[in-house]
This record gives sequence, C-alpha cells and structure tokens, in this order.
Amino acid sequence: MSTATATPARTYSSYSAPLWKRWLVTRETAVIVLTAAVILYSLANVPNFDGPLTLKFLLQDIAPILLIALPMTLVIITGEIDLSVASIMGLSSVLLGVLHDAGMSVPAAALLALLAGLVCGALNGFLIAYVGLPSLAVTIGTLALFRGIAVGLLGTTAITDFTEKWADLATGTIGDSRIPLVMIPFAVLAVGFVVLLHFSTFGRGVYEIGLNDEAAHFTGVNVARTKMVLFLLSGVVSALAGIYFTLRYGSARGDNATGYELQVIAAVLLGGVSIFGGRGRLHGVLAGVVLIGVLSSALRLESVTVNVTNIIVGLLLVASVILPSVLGWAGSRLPRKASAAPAGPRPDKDAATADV
Amino acid sequence: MPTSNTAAPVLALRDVSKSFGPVVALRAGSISVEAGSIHALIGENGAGKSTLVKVVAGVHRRDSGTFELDGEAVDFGSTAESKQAGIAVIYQEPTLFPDLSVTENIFMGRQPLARGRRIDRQAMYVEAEGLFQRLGVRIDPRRPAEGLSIADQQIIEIAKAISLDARLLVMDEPTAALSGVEVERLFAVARSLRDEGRALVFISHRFDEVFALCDTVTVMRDGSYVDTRRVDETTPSDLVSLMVGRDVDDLFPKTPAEVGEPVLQVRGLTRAGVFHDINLDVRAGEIVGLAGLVGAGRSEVARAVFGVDAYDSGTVTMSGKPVKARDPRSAINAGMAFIPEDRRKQGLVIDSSVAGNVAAVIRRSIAKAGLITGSMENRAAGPWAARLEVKTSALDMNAATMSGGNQQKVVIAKWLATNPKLLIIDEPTRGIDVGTKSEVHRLLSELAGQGLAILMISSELPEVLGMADRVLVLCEGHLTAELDRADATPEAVMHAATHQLEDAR
Amino acid sequence: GCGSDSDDGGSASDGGSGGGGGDLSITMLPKNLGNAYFDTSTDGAEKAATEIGAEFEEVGPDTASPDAQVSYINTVAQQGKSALILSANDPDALCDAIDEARSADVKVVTFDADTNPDCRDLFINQATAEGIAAKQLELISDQIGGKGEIAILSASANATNQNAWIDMMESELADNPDYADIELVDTVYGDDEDQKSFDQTEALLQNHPDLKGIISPTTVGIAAAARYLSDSSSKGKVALTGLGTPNQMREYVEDGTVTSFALWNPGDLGYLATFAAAALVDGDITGAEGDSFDAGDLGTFEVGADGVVLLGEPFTFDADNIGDFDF
Amino acid sequence: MSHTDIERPGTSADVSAGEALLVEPSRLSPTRRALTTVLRSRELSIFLVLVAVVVLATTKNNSFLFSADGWRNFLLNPSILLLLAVGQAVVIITRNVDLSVGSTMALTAYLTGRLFIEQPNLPIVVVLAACLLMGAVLGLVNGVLVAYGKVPALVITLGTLYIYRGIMLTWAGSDRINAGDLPREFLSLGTKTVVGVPVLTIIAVVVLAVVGYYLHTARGGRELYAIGSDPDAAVLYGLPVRRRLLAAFVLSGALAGLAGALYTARYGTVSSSVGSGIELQAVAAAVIGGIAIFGGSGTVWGAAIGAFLLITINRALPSLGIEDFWQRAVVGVLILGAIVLDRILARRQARKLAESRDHA
Ligand SMILES: Nc1ncnc2c1ncn2[C@@H]1O[C@H](COP(=O)(O)OP(=O)(O)OP(=O)(O)O)[C@@H](O)[C@H]1O
Ligand SMILES: Nc1ncnc2c1ncn2[C@@H]1O[C@H](COP(=O)(O)OP(=O)(O)OP(=O)(O)O)[C@@H](O)[C@H]1O
Ligand SMILES: [Mg+2]
Ligand SMILES: [Mg+2]
Repeated sequence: MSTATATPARTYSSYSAPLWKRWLVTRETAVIVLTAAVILYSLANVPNFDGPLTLKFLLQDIAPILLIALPMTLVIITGEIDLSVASIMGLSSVLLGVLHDAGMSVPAAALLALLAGLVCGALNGFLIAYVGLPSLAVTIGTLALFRGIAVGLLGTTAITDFTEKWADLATGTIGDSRIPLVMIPFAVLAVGFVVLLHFSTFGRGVYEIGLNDEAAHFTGVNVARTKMVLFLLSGVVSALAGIYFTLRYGSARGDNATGYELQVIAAVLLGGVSIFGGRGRLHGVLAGVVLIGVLSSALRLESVTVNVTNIIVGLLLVASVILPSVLGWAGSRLPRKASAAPAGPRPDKDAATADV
Repeated sequence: MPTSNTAAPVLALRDVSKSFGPVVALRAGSISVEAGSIHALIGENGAGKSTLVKVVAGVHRRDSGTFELDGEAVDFGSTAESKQAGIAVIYQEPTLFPDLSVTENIFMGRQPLARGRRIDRQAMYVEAEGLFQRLGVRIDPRRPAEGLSIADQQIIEIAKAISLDARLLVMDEPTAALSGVEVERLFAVARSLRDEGRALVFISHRFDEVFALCDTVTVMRDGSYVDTRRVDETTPSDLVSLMVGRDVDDLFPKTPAEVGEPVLQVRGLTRAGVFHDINLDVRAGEIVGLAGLVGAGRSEVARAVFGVDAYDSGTVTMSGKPVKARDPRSAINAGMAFIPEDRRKQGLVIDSSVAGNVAAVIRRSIAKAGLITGSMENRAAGPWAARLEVKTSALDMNAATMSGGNQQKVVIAKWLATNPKLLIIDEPTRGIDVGTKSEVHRLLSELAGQGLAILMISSELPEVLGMADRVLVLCEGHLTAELDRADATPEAVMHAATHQLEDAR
Repeated sequence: GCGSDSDDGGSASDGGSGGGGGDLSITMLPKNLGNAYFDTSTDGAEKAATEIGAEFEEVGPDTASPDAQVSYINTVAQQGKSALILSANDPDALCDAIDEARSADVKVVTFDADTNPDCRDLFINQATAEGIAAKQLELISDQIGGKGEIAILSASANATNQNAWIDMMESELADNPDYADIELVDTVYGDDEDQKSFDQTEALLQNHPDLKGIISPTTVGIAAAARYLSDSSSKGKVALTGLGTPNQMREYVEDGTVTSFALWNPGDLGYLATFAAAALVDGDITGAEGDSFDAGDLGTFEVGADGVVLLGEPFTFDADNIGDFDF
Repeated sequence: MSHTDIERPGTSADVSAGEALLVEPSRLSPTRRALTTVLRSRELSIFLVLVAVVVLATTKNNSFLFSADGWRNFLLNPSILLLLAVGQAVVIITRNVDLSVGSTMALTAYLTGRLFIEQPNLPIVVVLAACLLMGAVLGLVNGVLVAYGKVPALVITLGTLYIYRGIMLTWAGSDRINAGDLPREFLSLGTKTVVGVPVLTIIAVVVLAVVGYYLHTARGGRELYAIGSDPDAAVLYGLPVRRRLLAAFVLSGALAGLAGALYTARYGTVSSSVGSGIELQAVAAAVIGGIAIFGGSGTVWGAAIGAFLLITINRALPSLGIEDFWQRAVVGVLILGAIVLDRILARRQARKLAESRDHA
C-alpha cells in the first residue's frame, strides 16, 4: 500500500451510469411523466379544461401548496415532519386581518404576520432540534396550539375589508398573461431552495442527516442547527402562504386553510421524497403538487365531488409510500427461492468479493 | 470436519453463505455440534461468526448451503421458528426492552400463567431470583432494564437463554464484558447444561476461555470454514495461525518513530455512570493504545474527547488550545480526526456515494461561496480514494455496496483528507479482511512515522500490544494502568482490565 | 304560500316539461352539502329547472367556508355555465370570484344569504329581516309569557343574515314596550355544526340558570338545541323557537320540547331563484328595480330595491300543522 | 457493577424511596412499593389536575357539577373520546399512531343511521355489533398496510383519514341522519342513566377496564409494550410482531366504530363533519395521559383520565369566563407540556440509573 503522501496510484471514473440514465431512470421522472399524461388526457377529454381561465385558477389554487412544499421537502428529507404548517397559515391569516383591522397598512401587518410565522417555526425547531422531542408529537401539539390561537383571536368572525390594491395583487396576473403574480415570489423561492438543497454544503448536510444523523453528527454536521433552520424556513414560508391565501380570498378567518398540511405532505411524498428521510428532489415534489392540482381541477370540471378527489389523493399518498416497500418485498422473494435449492455459493457473490 | 460417530449432530451447517448486497458476510460457513459438547467458534473480527449464528437463529435466511437440526433439514424464516425448534441464542449485542422490568425481559412471551391466563407475576419474580442465584449475581428482578451496565445486560441475556432450556444454546461473545468471577459462574452453568446432554456453541476472542471450557473448536476466516479440532489436540498458536492464515509475527509492523510534543491533553474528563477522571496525553508520532473490556467505556471516552458526546467535567486541549465540549466541528478545526467503532452507523453515510463520503468533512473548504456540485466532490475525493487504494468501479457508487475493508478505507480517506494532527481510531480493524487489516496497520505506523499522533482503541489484545508505544487500560470507566510497550504483557493488560471488578467483591 | 307544494321532495325527476333547452345550464352552490335546509332548496330548484327545461347540477363544499366556495365559482366560470345560484358563506370574500364568473357572462343569483349587492345580479330574499326578527320575538315572547332571560344560538358569527336578524331583534327588544321584561343575556355561535351547537346549548343552560328561552335563527342550531333540551332536565322549563325545517323538528314538536317555530319553504326559495336566474339569462329581466318575472307555481314576482326579490313572510309551524309538511 | 454495590454499607440506607423504586424496588416492602408507585404515577398527577379544574369551575358556577345535567354531562361527554383514546393509546404503545379514527367514526356513525332507516326495528345490539365490525375492518386495513408495508403508521393513517371520510361523504351524498330517523330507545341510550351514571359512560368504562386489564395481565398485552419499547429487539426475540400490530389497529378501529354508533345515539344527527379533528384529541388525550409517543410505556388509565381532562376543560372554559374558542389552544399547550415533561422526567431517570452504576 502506498504511503498517504505518495502520488495517486490510480484514478476513478466519476459516474457508474451515463447521464441520461441517471436523469431518466428516477422516481422524479416517473411523477413528471404521470403529471404530463394527466394534463394531456384532461386537455383532450375534460370539457373546458383547455379553456382560457384554467391555467390561472389552477396556479392560484396550488400556489400555497407549492410554497409550503419547498421547506416541507427539506424537513422530510431530514427525517422530520411538520404538521403545523396549515395552522401557521391560519394564524398569519388572522394576524394579518386583525392588525389590518386595527388600522395597520397591509404591508406592515403582513410583515408582522411573517414574523409570527418565524416565531412559530422557532418554537417547533427549538423543541425538536434542541430539546430533542419527536417532530410528530411536537407538531401535532403546535398544530392545535397555533390553530387555537388563530381561532381564539378571531372566533368565527371573518375580516374581509382588505385594501383593494393588495387583494388585486394576490389575484392579478403578470401583464395580460395567464400566470398569476404570486408565481413570481414562488419562482424566486423555488430557485433559492433548489440551490440550498442541491448545490450547497447545507443541503449536503440535510441529506446526510436524513440518511444517518449519527454519522452526520460524527462528521461535524451541526444537526440541531440544520433542523432549527429548516423549521424556521417552514414557519416563515407557511406564514407567507397564509398571507397570500388571505388576500386571494379577501377573508381572514381562524379556520383558513384547515387540513392543508395533509395536501402538502401528500404532494411531497408523491413527488418521491422518502418519509424515512434522505431521498427526494425538489423537481419531483413540484411535479407532485401540480399533479394533485390538475387532478382536482379536472375532477371539479367533471363535477366530481370533492370527496372523490380526497379519496384519490389519499390513495395516491398510500400508494406512493407503499410501492417502494412492496417492490422491495417482491425483490426479497427472489433469493428465498434460491435458498430452497441448496446450491454452492453463487458466482456473482464471488465476483462481488473479488476485489476485497 | 469430524463425522459424528453416533447419532446425527444436534446442529450441522454445510457451506452456508450469506451476503448483504455485495458484502459477503458468510462465504462457506460449516459447523457440526454434537449433543453434550461445548463447541468453540473462533475467528478474527468480521470472520462471519455472528452472521453464522444469526443464520442458525433465523434472523437471516441463508443464501445457500445446508442446515440440519438433529439430522433434519430446516429453514427458519424467523427467530420464533428457531425458538420453537429448541434453539436459544445469546446475541453479541444485548437486545433488551428498556422500558420493561428485568424479569419481564427474561420471560416475555412465555410468562408463567395463573388462573384465567393471567400472568403470575409472583411466580415470575421467584423464578427470576432463582436464575440470578444460579448465575450468582444480584440484580433486582423488578428494576427496569434501562440503565443496566453492559455486563448486567449480558447476564440478563444469559439468564433469558438458559431459562429456555433449549437443546442447543448458542452464545456469541457472552464473556466479552464479564469479569473473571462472573465468567467462572457462567462456565459452571454451561458445564452443567452440557452434562444434561445439551449442545452449546461458544464464541470468544479469549483463548484461555476456549481452552478452559470447550471440547471442540471450529475456526473461521473471511466467512469460510477453515478447520475443526479437538481442543486437547491443539494449541493457541495453531489456532492463531489458522485464524490469520499466515505467520503471526509479521502482522504488526510497528516502526518506531521519534516522539514529539504532546498534541492531545485530556484532564479529569468525567461523565457520571460512564467514565471518571480520565487523564491522558498523546504526543506527536506516538501510537497510544486504549485497552479494556467491551463496555469499559473506551469508545465513550473517545467520543467525549472528539465532542460527539457531552461530558460533565474535565478539559480537552489540542496542542495547548482548549477544545469546545460537545462540538465536533471545533475538534475537527483543532486538527482532530475520529474513526468510530461502528462503520455502518457512525463511520460513513452508508447510502451515500464514495465521493460524498470522502468529501464529507472537507466539504466547506472545497465549496466555492458555500456552493458545491457533484463534480467538485469527485475531483476532491478521487486522489484520496486512490491513495488508500479504495476498490470501487466509480466514485458515485453507494458505500453500502463495498466490503467491510473498503468501507474502512473510505472512512480513513475521509479523515486523512482533513490532514489532521491527531487521529483517534476505534477498533481500526473490526470486521475487515486479513489483507486490508495489515494494510491498515502499516498505514497507521507510517502516519505515526510522519509525526501524526494516534489514539487507538482495540478489543484485540495482539493488535494493541503490537501497535502501541504506550497502552492505557480502562476498566469500568476508570484508567487502571499505563504501560510502556516494554512491560505491556497480555497478563498485565488483562489484570488491569478486570482487577477493579475483583476488588469490588 | 308555503303549503302550496307539499309534493316536493324528489319530485324533480317527474316528466320535465320543456326538455330540450340544453343551452340554459344552471349550477346551484349552497353554503355546504349535507345540510337539510339546502337539500330542500336544491330540490325546489331542480323542480323548477325541469319545468324550464334547463340543465341543472348542484355542487358544493362539505364545510361552510368561503374559500371552499371560491373554487366552485371559478369552475362555473371555466365551464361557462349560463347561471349560478349560490348562498354566500361570506358577503365580501366571494366578490372577486363572482366578478370573474360574471365577466365570463354567468348570471349570478344569490339566495338565502346575500353578498354585497354590487357583486351579484339578484338576491332572492326568503323574507324581510324585520319580518323574521319580529316573528321570532313574537313566538318566544308568548312561549315565556312575556318576561324572563332569553339567549340566542346563532350560526357562525359572521353569517350575514343571522347577524342582520339579531340586530333587528336587539333593537326591537329595546324599543318595543311589549318586550320590556325580556332580557337578552347571551348570544352564542354553533357554526351550523350539530355537535358545536349542541355543546353551546349545554353551555348556555349551564351558565344562565334562570334562562327562560332560546331563539335559534338557524335550522342546524334549533335542531341541535331541541335535541339537547329534549332529554335534559330543562325540557319544558326552557322554551325554544327559531327557524327550523319540519322534518328535523317534528320529533321535538311531538314530544313537547318545542311548541312552535318559523320558516319559509326553502323549496320555494330554490324554485324561485331558478326561475329568476332563467329570466336573467333569457334577458326577460336585467335585475333592475321594477322588473317582474313569472315563477311557475309561485306566480309572478317583482324585483325590489338593490335587486332583491322577496319570497314572502315566514310561516309558523306547530303541533297542529307540522304533519302537513315534508321538507 | 450495579448489583455489587448492594453489599456496600451506606448505599442502601441513604437512597430516597423514589431512587430505590427505580434501582432496586425489591428493597421496599410490597405495600411501600405499591404506595410509592401510585404516588409517583403520571396518572395520579393528571387526575389531580382534573380535580383542580372541576373544583375551580364548580366554585365559579356550582351547576357545573351540582345539577342533574351538570353531573350527567360531566360523565357523559368524555365517554366517546374516552373510547377513541383507549384505542389510540394501545396503538401508540406499539410505537405507531392511528390518525384515521375520526373518519372511521364518521363512517360508522352514518352506518348506524342508514341501518335504522333501512330496518327501523333492528335490535340495537345488532347495530352496535355492525359498527364494531365495520370499524375493525377499517382498522385491519391500516394494520395490514403498516405491518406488511413497513411504512410509518403516520403516513398510512393520514391517507386512510382522507379515504375513509371521502367514502363516508360519497356514500352519504347530501342526505343526513336526523333524530327523527332513529328509534326512540336508541336515542335514549345516548342519555339514559343508571343510578346516576350514563349508559354511554358505563360502556366506555367497561371497555377501558377490559383493555387495561388485558394490557397489564395478559401475555399479548405485555408483548405490545415490548414491541413499542424496541421493535428490532422484539423481532430478534421472536415475538409475533405483525400479529400484535394488526390486533392493535383492529382494536383502535373497532373502538372508533363503536364510538361512531354512540355518537349517533348521543347527538341524534349525523352530518358531514362528524368526528373531523377528533383524532388529534384522541392522540392528545393519550399523550397527556402519559403514553410515551415513542411507545413502550404508559397506561390506558392515564389516557382515559386525559380524555376526561380535555373534555372537562372544554366545558369549564365558558364557566371560567374564557371564550371556548381558546379550547384548541389549551389542548395544544397541554400536549406540548406533557411531552416536554415526559422528556425531562425520562432524562432524570436515565441519569439516576446511569449514576447507580457508579461506585468508586
Ligand atoms: N447487516 C449487515 N450488512 C452488511 N454487512 C454486514 C452485516 N452484518 C455483518 N456484515 C459484515 O459481515 C462480516 C462479518 O460480520 P460478523 O459480525 O459475522 O463478524 P464476526 O465474526 O461476528 O466479527 P466479531 O468477532 O467482531 O463479532 C463483516 O465484514 C461485517 O461488516
Ligand atoms: N452501561 C451501559 N448501558 C448501555 N450501553 C452501554 C453501556 N456501556 C456501554 N454501552 C454501549 O456498549 C457498547 C460497548 O461499550 P463501550 O463502547 O462503552 O465500551 P468499549 O470499551 O468501547 O466497548 P467496545 O469494545 O464495544 O468499543 C457501546 O455501544 C456503548 O455505547
Ligand atoms: Mg460477532
Ligand atoms: Mg467501543
């Protein structure tokens, strides 16, 4: 063996598979293809789906989910989960309303609402990252807490008198295109998160934590701080989504966006993120969100009730998590057969160990 | 192997193989155990002993080979089935239910029942007391299993196994954490079981135990059966050469290097319940060996020094400068590198690429403005992988697809890439093949020669004695001896590693 | 008149005179699905639709929240339906969506609960707020003998029409000498959810031991309250009235928990709304004050101020007449 | 080694009862042991909280407890959540969670109404049995997916939460169940009391007693704890892990099914929103009652008291002059408080036990 200072004895090829293979043979691609297929099918067969308004309404509907899916993806990749996002939306919505009602300008109120989101995220993050509590339990608790504060502040009344120009901002489109304005902040955030997750040392840490947090810790990744940051992001982006939601519907209510957390998580898992952490890419997730959005839009146009849509989303969710382990199980069946007939050590095993 | 003269052997494995993905844990394992005999199974770390045991227990399903119990072919899909068939197993690492009482741990699933299929707790406690009596220990049957010392945990496992009154009892390194007294009691029990006509398999790294207890011994190397001998017809040195497969003396080529300034200084390091008032220095160019029984707390000390674990009091300084507690980053920045004992769980991110692993620690320095791409990692990782001659087809291969030895090389590469001043290495050669083993040893002494300070933890006495300039011995979290290379004899180390336990009685 | 069509229920399916007019497509969007009151109004609307020969469908969220309604309004705009009939969960929140729909020239008729007048074309009003308020006070007053504490169990706290009625009642209580001895001690909200309304009733009785009567101006609320009273020790001691549907209340009128309550016929409401929508689409009316149109069995109606069409006065149900109704 | 220091003079004398209870319980006399166990139990502490809430509310307004209805509602209202909490507790003990109970409950609540509409003179027990059965089947679906799919229960039951409610709403369409559709004696079941105790409460308490007894004294029950305490060890040990998991989910589903029927009896109307969000209350009740979310410890008694606490606080808020809108927030605070407390206590215990290893 050469000494640690000697010149490299050999070099390695960087990749085991050609580029196209590494990109095309992935879970993400599958989701994207499926989404495209659904869109094409709807365009062909769903009356009015090809209509002028569809794109605008579709994007407006899924915007909050698109937004929250960004931080949620990172959170789930670290192996944690945040069930409190919808409640944070509700809380920021209510704060926006209450503060605006108290005579504050919409931007100022929105800023404070974002701050509140940050605080909510900080509470989650502290309890999970530093106290070391399970994120499931914590965020079930804060789900109730944040929603409770929202409802407590406003009861079942609603605040609806938002200055027109801000409401228009939420519902307006870019120029006279069909793209809603909200897609601009989303695009910015999306780019930011893609860089953060896929092209930064921080992102590498996120994956390592998800795959094996102990090893990450041993390698000097600051596990606690990473998780803290992610929950802060999750909180503030949820608050942003809540503000958009409020302005779009022009009503601040305590029960706004109830149940959105399920849709977000469903979309993220559908997009190929492993609930066990460590696996998943953002483009798959975004495709997942679009898929769910297109489905419900098309089904509504077909006058299918929301219940059926829920059933389909639920089935997609279960299927998307079950599928890998079903395949794995099927795979594990094969060697069993081999063991039935006592054979000598299999040649491929020898091959595998040839370089030991 | 010896053909059984009378009835079929209780346990007979032939050419059993088991792989985990590409890692071949067991290539051609064979063993044949007679009733009324205690059969030793020995081999170096990673020889495949535990894997073989787990195949017998039904934890793993063999890929190929034959498996017979009392002459009938069997194929266990679960541990429940093997239990049914009368096999009791003590696994290498204790598997207890921390929340439950010691007694429940022993009788789970087969508790004595009173009327109405109600669990008869009283009877259960009495029975547990009986078992502990037989093993000559005093553990409160009502206390929770949580927080037991490794040794006590091991004793619970033993109690569990013998209470099953199985026809075949397999013990995977049951004595690794036990003191002399406890070992004696265990042996007494084992012998009485043998005299009842049961078959026992006993795995240990300590030859004295093998020769004291067993009648037959099977040797394994690199996952394959090597030979089976009657104990009274063989000698330790025979066994060693069978295990290692070559002459022993060229195994530990420690080249003396001149020792420089102290690099690491640890003073009064203490963590309640784990280790106490640890003082140690490691100087440049010096290899310090840290010896002791499993559970002595060596790894805990190392982890605390490196900052992955917290400690209650004490100080750690690198070449004069204090290192922040509970902060691996500052330890790394101070020039420490830590190769932990468990590769798969702590050493590397097993499901990540070779490049990703090698570049993991130096990521920040190779990144441009915090941004990093796969190709950057590959460029940085390539040379280091090459220096350690890591065998892989490409840098984006999953680390999980590599053999134990290559995985260890990846871990070493990843830390050498940080060019450290101090290298802490826990169980450097556990579970790696003989070839790589000596490569690692040569590398270590070369690094020391280049002035690197090395703190080496090892459960293998020959390794410690062969490699270390100085040997520190840890016993139940206390430093009990500091021996120079000259006077570090097996006896001296073993005594220091256990004497405190003797005193306690 | 209310009794006029007790043959209501599923009769939508029978025959269908006009038939062919596929160009006239109407969507009905109630506050939420699975609400008996709206089921009845939808039945009425469907009946009208078959008579007109319009293509008709009902869609809706399962919880009564405005944001849920928005996406359905959007869908109607996408589908380019000719008319939308809705009961608004929020007076302002829906306006943007409705504007969008109208600019995709969908005629928008609100019924039961209105939006801002400038958002929609027409509002079909079940009865004047004054009428409803007065009626309920009158009922409770003679059930509690003109004196004592009363409380109100409403729908959600921002339900437009409930709030309007409650205001009316409060001022009426203040001004009208007949009600001098009646004190309104509390107003609580059951959000038109059974269990919430149920628990709120319990809380009312618990916190106001001397409570004499409860007014619940919402069909869900009154049913839940009746259900609670019917087997509580307050049964018979605490009077209950308000707005309810005969089918839900029959049980409690018969067992004496409730002596009388009021309502218009939701079926007629939906029926009328549908004819109004059709008239708008056909261009018979524009929604301007003074326009008048024909509404099948119900005769002709005239559009009042702010594009409001009034169905009539609320009708009182009691043990003697409740048997004649099925909705 | 811990067992050697018993001979050491001193150590045995100067340890507190609590310490002894932890490290060497047998040193205490059986009565003393029992006493200390009870005194230090989580169940007792939240029971005291419950008492405090009741006393407070009653002093503010004594009809809270001391009126026919007050007393009845105090016992009656928690009974449905209690059933769910018991099922939830058993599932959580195995280190899983069942979020689909609310939807299961909704389905069987509607089933009850349907059955009575189809067959007005169906015997009540048959209906209850039907609901139990339906719930069990829905629970079985969860169980199979979790035990064989090797997917976290959280995700699976999140999915079935959607699916089951979707099925219920599609099935129910826009028609709903009114009191009028239900036979009198079934409705009266919802409020009938026997010697001052509501029937629903009796049913719930009986279920509680049976499950509690099973968990404490049956092999199966203890295995549930073992599985939750360390799933991998349970597999190595050869416990029938899958079968037990299935059983846990089936139980949770069946109890949710029963709860659905009782809901209909109690409230007389079934609308689309039945039981939505109640799954979180059930989890909350269990967690507050001292069931560790990591599984392996806690008792259904605790979960039951937790359920009582939640509902009673909800009832008490108005009496205490707090708008009941804040109830959700209170629940959140209770959950967080409970898990933080658990963590602190667990740390203390682990440390005590570690130190008990020391002797030097
Ligand atoms: N689950 C697993 N996945 C992948 N590789 C494994 C697994 N278990 C064991 N191995 C590998 O199989 C080889 C044999 O492991 P095994 O534990 O049987 O050795 P051993 O003889 O018991 O060593 P020791 O004496 O240290 O216990 C080692 O190289 C180890 O890394
Ligand atoms: N009292 C204890 N209770 C539970 N686990 C323990 C205890 N002591 C040690 N361990 C664990 O047992 C394993 C071996 O013990 P430890 O590492 O402390 O000592 P060691 O001398 O390094 O043993 P090894 O030879 O395994 O490195 C480690 O994983 C350690 O975390
Ligand atoms: Mg082993
Ligand atoms: Mg160690």
